[in-house]
Amino acid sequence: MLKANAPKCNIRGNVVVEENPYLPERARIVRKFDLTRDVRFFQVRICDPDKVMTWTTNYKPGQFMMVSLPNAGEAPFSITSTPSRPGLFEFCIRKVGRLTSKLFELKENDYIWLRGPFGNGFPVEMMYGKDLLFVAGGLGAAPLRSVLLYALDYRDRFGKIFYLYGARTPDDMLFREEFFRMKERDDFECYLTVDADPTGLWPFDIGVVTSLFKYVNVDADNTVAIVCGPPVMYKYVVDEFLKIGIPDDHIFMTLERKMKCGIGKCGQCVVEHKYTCVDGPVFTLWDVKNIRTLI
Amino acid sequence: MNREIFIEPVARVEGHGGIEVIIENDRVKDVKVDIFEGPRLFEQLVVGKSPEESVSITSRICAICFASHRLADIYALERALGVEPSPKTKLLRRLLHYGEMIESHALHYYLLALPDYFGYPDAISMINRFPDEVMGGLELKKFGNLVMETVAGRRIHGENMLIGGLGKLPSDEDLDMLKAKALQLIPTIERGIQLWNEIDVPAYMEEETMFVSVWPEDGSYGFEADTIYVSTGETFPADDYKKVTNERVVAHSFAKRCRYKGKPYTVGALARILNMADRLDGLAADYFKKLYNERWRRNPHYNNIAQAIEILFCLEKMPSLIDAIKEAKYEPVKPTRKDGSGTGLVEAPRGLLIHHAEVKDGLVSYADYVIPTTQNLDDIEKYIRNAAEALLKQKVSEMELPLEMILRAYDPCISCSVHLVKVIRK
Amino acid sequence: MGKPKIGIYGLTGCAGDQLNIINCEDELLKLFDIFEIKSFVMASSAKDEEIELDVAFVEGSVSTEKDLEHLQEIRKKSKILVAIGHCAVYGGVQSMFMGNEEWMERYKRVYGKESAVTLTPPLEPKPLAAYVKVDAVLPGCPIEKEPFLKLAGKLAHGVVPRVPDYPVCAECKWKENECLLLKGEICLGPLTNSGCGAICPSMNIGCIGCWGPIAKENMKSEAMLLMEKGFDMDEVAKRFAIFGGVERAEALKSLVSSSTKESGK
Amino acid sequence: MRVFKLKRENFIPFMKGLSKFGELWGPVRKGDRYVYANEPPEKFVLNAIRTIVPAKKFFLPQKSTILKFKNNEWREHYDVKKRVIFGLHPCDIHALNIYHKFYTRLYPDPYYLKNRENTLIVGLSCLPDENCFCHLTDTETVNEGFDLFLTDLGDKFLVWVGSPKGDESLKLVKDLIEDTTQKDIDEYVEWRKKRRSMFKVSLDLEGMPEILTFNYDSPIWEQMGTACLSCGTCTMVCPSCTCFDVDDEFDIRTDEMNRQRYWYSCVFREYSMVAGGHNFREARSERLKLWYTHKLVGFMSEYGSPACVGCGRCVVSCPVDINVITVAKALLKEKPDAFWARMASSNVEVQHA
Ligand SMILES: Cc1cc2nc3c(=O)[nH]c(=O)nc-3n(C[C@H](O)[C@H](O)[C@H](O)COP(=O)(O)OP(=O)(O)OC[C@H]3O[C@@H](n4cnc5c(N)ncnc54)[C@H](O)[C@@H]3O)c2cc1C
Ligand code: SF4
Ligand code: SF4
Ligand code: SF4
Repeated sequence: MLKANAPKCNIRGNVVVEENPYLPERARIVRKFDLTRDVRFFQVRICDPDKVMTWTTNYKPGQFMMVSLPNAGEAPFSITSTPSRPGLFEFCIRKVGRLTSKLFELKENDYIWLRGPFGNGFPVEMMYGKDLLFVAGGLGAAPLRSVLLYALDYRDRFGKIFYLYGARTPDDMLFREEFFRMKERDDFECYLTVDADPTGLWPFDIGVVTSLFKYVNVDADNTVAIVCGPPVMYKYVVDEFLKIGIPDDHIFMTLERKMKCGIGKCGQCVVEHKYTCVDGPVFTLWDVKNIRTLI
Repeated sequence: MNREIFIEPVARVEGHGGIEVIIENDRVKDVKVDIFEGPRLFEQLVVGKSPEESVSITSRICAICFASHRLADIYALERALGVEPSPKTKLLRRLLHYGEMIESHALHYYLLALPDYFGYPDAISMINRFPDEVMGGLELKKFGNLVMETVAGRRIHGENMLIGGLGKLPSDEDLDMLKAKALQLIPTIERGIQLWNEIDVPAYMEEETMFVSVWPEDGSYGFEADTIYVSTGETFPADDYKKVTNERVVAHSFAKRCRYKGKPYTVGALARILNMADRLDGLAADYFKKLYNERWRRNPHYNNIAQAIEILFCLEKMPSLIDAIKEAKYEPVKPTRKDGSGTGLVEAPRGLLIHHAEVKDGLVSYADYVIPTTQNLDDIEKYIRNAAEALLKQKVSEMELPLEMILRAYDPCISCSVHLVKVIRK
Repeated sequence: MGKPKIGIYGLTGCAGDQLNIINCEDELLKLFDIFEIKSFVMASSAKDEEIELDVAFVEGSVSTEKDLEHLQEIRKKSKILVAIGHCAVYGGVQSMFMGNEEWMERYKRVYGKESAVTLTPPLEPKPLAAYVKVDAVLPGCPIEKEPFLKLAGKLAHGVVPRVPDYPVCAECKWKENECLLLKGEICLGPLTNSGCGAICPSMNIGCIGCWGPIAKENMKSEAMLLMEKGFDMDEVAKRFAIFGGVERAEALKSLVSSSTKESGK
Repeated sequence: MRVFKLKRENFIPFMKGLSKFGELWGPVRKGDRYVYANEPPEKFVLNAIRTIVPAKKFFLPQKSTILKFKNNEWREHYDVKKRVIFGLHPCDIHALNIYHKFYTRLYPDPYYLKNRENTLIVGLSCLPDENCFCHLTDTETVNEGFDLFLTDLGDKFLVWVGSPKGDESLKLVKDLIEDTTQKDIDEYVEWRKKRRSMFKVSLDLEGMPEILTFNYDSPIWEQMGTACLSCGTCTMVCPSCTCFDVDDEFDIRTDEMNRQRYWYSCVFREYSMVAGGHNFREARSERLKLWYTHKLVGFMSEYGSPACVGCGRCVVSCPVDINVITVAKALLKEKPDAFWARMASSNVEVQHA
C-alpha cells in the first residue's frame, strides 16, 4: 500500500525510504472475461495474504494502479472495483498495444504485478449529501463504475443518483448485463444509449450521450457531476452540465496521459505545472479552465 | 535446363550462390556457378560522391571484409589525391587489417570449414567432441572483432579509418590490452592448427594452378603493397592490375571472370602463403614447414590450413606492431589535389582485392573494383569439375558435400551458404 | 510457451546483420538455447524450411524477383517478421537514388544490355515493407549487438519491440560528447535513429546516418543549418541521401529542386 | 557557516585525503569542453566552466537498472558507489537542490536518495563567461546543498562547510586546513566584487513567468518549432531536467529481466503520445512550449522559483539556438540573432515530408 510521503528530509540530512515506490507487488488473476470485442475484465488478488485487505480497502474510487508484466512494460489502469467491496481489484483493459496484448494472453491464475494505488481519486467525502450525475462514454465507464458502486454501497450518504452511459453500439457497452440489472433498481436512475444499433434489438435510447440529459433532474447547486470518456466527448457533456447550472468546481473528470512512473517523477504526464498522475487524474472543470492543454 | 551464370562484378554473395553440376550420360557435361545476389551497383553508387563518402559506401560492399574494402578504397583515393598518411596511421591500418584477418579466418576455419571435415552441420554441434577447439575458435574470432572495434569503432562498418588519418586514436591502454590478449591466444591457434593432422585431405580434384597475391616491397609477409606477384615469378605495379585480372565477359554468363594468360588462377590465404613462404618467420614459419607438402600446390583444401597459419602470423606480429604504433608519430593529412586516379591493392582474407578510383574536381568520377571471388571462380569450377569426374560413380547425395567443400575451401563469400552444389543427373 | 521457433534469412545486402548475430560470441550458445533456430544458413547447414515460425529475421533489400519470392514465402510461414539492418528496413545504400528513374541506366552501365540477365530478373532495391507487412524493425548498417540482444530478449517473450523515438543525439549526449554540428561539421545525428550508441560522434566523426532516418525528422532545419555553416545544398542533399532510404529520397527531390531555385537567384 | 583556509599547494593532498570517502570525480578536459570524470586530482581543471553534462548523471544516471526480475519476483537493484564529486559551481548546486526537492517530495525516490547519501559534494567557485547568467536567476551564490565548498582566491582556497557530512569529511584532511584571517575575508569580498562585474548577459528574467503566460499563443513558438531538431540535447544537458523513460530489458545472458530507466526528453515525439496513437503534443512547437512553460512557470507554482539556474548549458549546446536566453529575448520582443529566427525570416522554401 503506497502512500505519498511528506518530505521527511532536508538537503543536509539523510532520508530513510520505507518503501520503494517503483517496486511492484505480485497478484494473481482470479477471473477474466470479455466485456466487448477488445475490452476485457480482470479480477485480481494480491498474492501476499497480509496485504489483501489493507490494499483493497485503502484506495479511493478514481485512483489507478500501475499494472505490469515483465518485458511487456508497465501502464496505468483505473481501478474499476470499489473499496466498499474489498478482497479483489478489478480492471477493464482495452487491447491497444504492447502490454495490453500480453495481458490478453494471460489465463486465470497467471501472475500480474501491481503498484499503487496512485492519483488523487474522486473526493467522495465531499460528495456526501449531494446529488450525483455520472456521464460515461465508452471505456470511461471503467473508472466511473468504481464511484458508482461505492455510492450505491453507501446509498444513504448521497442524494439522487443519475447514471448516463453511451456507447457506440450495444456490443461496445461495458458491463451491459450489470447495468441492465441496475436499471431495475429504484434507488437510482440509469440511462443507457448507443450511437447506432445494427442489431435492431436495443431496447433503450439511441443517440449520443448528451441526448440522455433530458432525463436528468437534479438540484444544480447541490450536484456533483462526473464525466469520463473519449476526449471529444468532454466539451459537449460539460456544456450540458453548465446548462443545468452545476458550478465549475463540482464538475469532475478523469483524464488520460502517458505515465511511466505514476508518482510524479518521469514527467511524461505533465501539463503545465500539474502531474496528471499525482495531481490528477481527477480534475475539476475549474482546473481545466486554468491549466491550459489539460483537455 | 540452360541457365546462365550471373555474378555481379562487385557482389558479395554469401547465402546467394549456387553451383550446378550437370551430368549427362555419366559424363560431367557442365559446371555452372549461379549467384543470385541482387545487383547493388556499387561502382555506380560512388560516382559523384566525395572521397570520404566513397570510403563509407564501399565498406558496405561486404560485412566480413569491410576493412579490406575500406582500406583498398582509402589507398586508391589517397593515391589519387596525393595523400601520404603519417606512420601511425599506416601502422594502425595494418592492425585493423590483422584484426579482420583473424576474425574472418577464425570464422571460416572453425565455424564453417572444420565442421565439414569432421562431419557436423555446424560448429555448435561439433562442440561436444572438440570443446576446447571450438571455444578457442570463438575466442579468436572475438579477439579479431575486438581489434576491429578498438581501431575502427565497431566490428562491422567501423567509420574511424579515414582518408589521411583517423577520427580518434585508440588509447595506449587499449592497445596494451590487445597486445596482452594476442600473446595469450597464440597457444589457442596452435591447438587449432594441430587439428589439421587429424584430417584426411581429399585428393580427387588435384591439379596444378597459378597463385596471385600482393608483393610487399619491403620484403615482408603482408597484406598491402603496390605490387602484384604471380607465381610464375612475374610482378606488376598496382595500376597495371588489369594485365593480371583480364576481366572478361564470358559468353554464357553475365559475370566477369578473371584469367591470367588464359589460365585460371587462385587468390587467398593459400596463394599468399605459397607466394611469400620465404618471408614467413617465427612459429608461423615452423608450422608451415612442418605441414607443407607438394599437394598444397594442387589442392584448394589447403587454403584452410593456410588461413589458420595466417591467424598465427597475425597474432605473433601484433605485439611488435603495437609497440611500433605507440612510438609512431601521428598527424592527419589533407588531400593535396582534387584530381587524379589511383589503385589500392590489399589482401582481403579471401584474396587479392583491387579498388581503382578516379577523382575529378574533388568528386569520384569512375570506380572499378575487382574482388577475390571473381578471380577464383574459374579455378573453383575447374576443381569442382575434376572432383565430379572422380566421384561420378557415387550417389548424387554423396557427391554434393565433397563438391561443396571445394567451393567452401575458397571461403568465397558464399561459403556460409549450404547446399551450394546441386548435382543433376540426366 | 515452448521455445519460440525462429529463422534468420538474408536477401540482398552485405550480410553484416547476420554476421553481427554470429558476432554475439558470448551469447550465441544462449541464443541457440532460448530460441529453436530453424534456419540460419549463414551459421548452420541444419535447416528445416517447412515449419511455421514464430519469428523471422530478414536482412537485405528486395533486389531480384527471387528475393521477392523468398520474402513472400517467409512472410507466409512467420507470425512475426522482423526487418533487420538498413537494407531491410530502409533499402540500404543501394536504394539511395530511389525513384529518380535512372536505375536501369546505371544497371546497364555495369552490366551492358538489360536482357543479358536471365537467371532472375533484377528489381530496383527496396525495403521489405514495400512488399510485405513488417511487424518490427531493427535498423542499423549494421545492427549492433546490444540492441539486437535486447530485441531478442523481447521477442523471446513474444513482445513486439518498437524503435525508440529519439535520435542519435540523445545517445551522443548520454556519452557526453561535444556537438560536432556546433563545431561546423556535418553530422546527421539529429535525423538518425538512435541505437548505435553514437559511435561515430564519439570518435569525432559526424554521423553519416547509417541507422536510417528517424520518423518525422526535421530535415529542413538541418539542411538550412548546414547551409549556414557553409555547405552547399547539393552536398547536403547527397549526404542525406546515402542512408536516407526510399522515403527520404522522395522528400529530397523537393529539397534539391528548391535549392536549385534558390541558387538560381 | 564554518570557513577554513586551504593553501593552494595543499590542494592535491586535500583532494587525495577526501578520496578516502570514495571515488574522486572532478572536471577534466574533453575537447574544448569539460566532463566530470574519475581521474586523479592533478587532472582536474580548476577554472573549468560548465561540464557538457551536469552532475545529475551521478544521481539519475543516463541509464540505470532499478529493478530486477527473477523467479517471479521483482527486486530492487541499486548500483551505488561512494563518491566525492568535486567542482560543482553554485548554479550546479542550486540545480541539485531543485533535484532534491523534486525527488524527495510525495514519493521519495530511493535511488536518488541512496546516491545522494553516498556522495560528498565539494563545490568550487567560478568566474562567469559570456554565457553565464546565474546573476539573473538568483543562483550565483549558494548556502546549502553542498558538503564542502571551495572558493578559489589564487594562492589559497576558502573551504566552507555546508553539512555535518562535510564537517565529518574534514577529519580526513585536518592537517591541511587552517583558520581564516581578516585578510582572507577582505580578499574574499574583493573577489566577489570582481566576479559580480564579470557577468555579460543582461535580461529581465524575473518577469518570465508572467511574460510566458501572456505569450502563450505567440507566433514565436511556431518559428522555433520549425527549427527544433527534437534532438533532446537541451534537456540532456540541463541540470534541472528530470524526465525519464522506463523499459524492460531481458538479458538473455543472465536470464534476468532488468527494468531500466534512462534520460528522456519532453521534446521527443512520443513524449505525450497515449494509447491509440493520440499525441497531445504532436507539433514540435507544442513540445517546446511545454519545456519553457514547465521550467519557467510550472516550477514557480510548485517550488516557488523557476527551475533555470543560469548555467548556460542550453545556450552553448543547442545546434539551432533554442535556449533560455534566445527564447526570453524573443518573448521580450528583442529580436534575437538566433538560427531559428533567421530561419523563420528566410525565404528559402524547402519542402519535406
Ligand atoms: C490514469 C489512467 C487510467 C487508465 N485506465 C485505463 C483503463 O482502465 N483501461 C484501459 O484499457 N486503459 C486505461 N488507460 C490507458 C492505458 O494506460 C493504455 O491503454 C496503456 O498504456 C496501453 O499500454 P500498451 O503497452 O498496451 O500500449 P503501447 O504499446 O504503449 O501503445 C499503445 C498505443 O499507442 C500507440 N503508440 C505508441 N507508441 C507508438 C509507436 N512508436 N508507433 C506507433 N504507435 C504507437 C499505438 O496506437 C499503440 O497501440 C489509462 C490511462 C491512464 C493515464
Ligand atoms: S555531435 Fe551530432 S549526434 Fe552529437 S549532439 Fe551534435 S548533432 Fe547530435
Ligand atoms: S553515429 Fe551515425 S553513422 Fe555512426 S554508427 Fe551511429 S548511426 Fe551510424
Ligand atoms: S535552462 Fe539552460 S541555462 Fe537554465 S539551467 Fe537549464 S541548461 Fe542551464
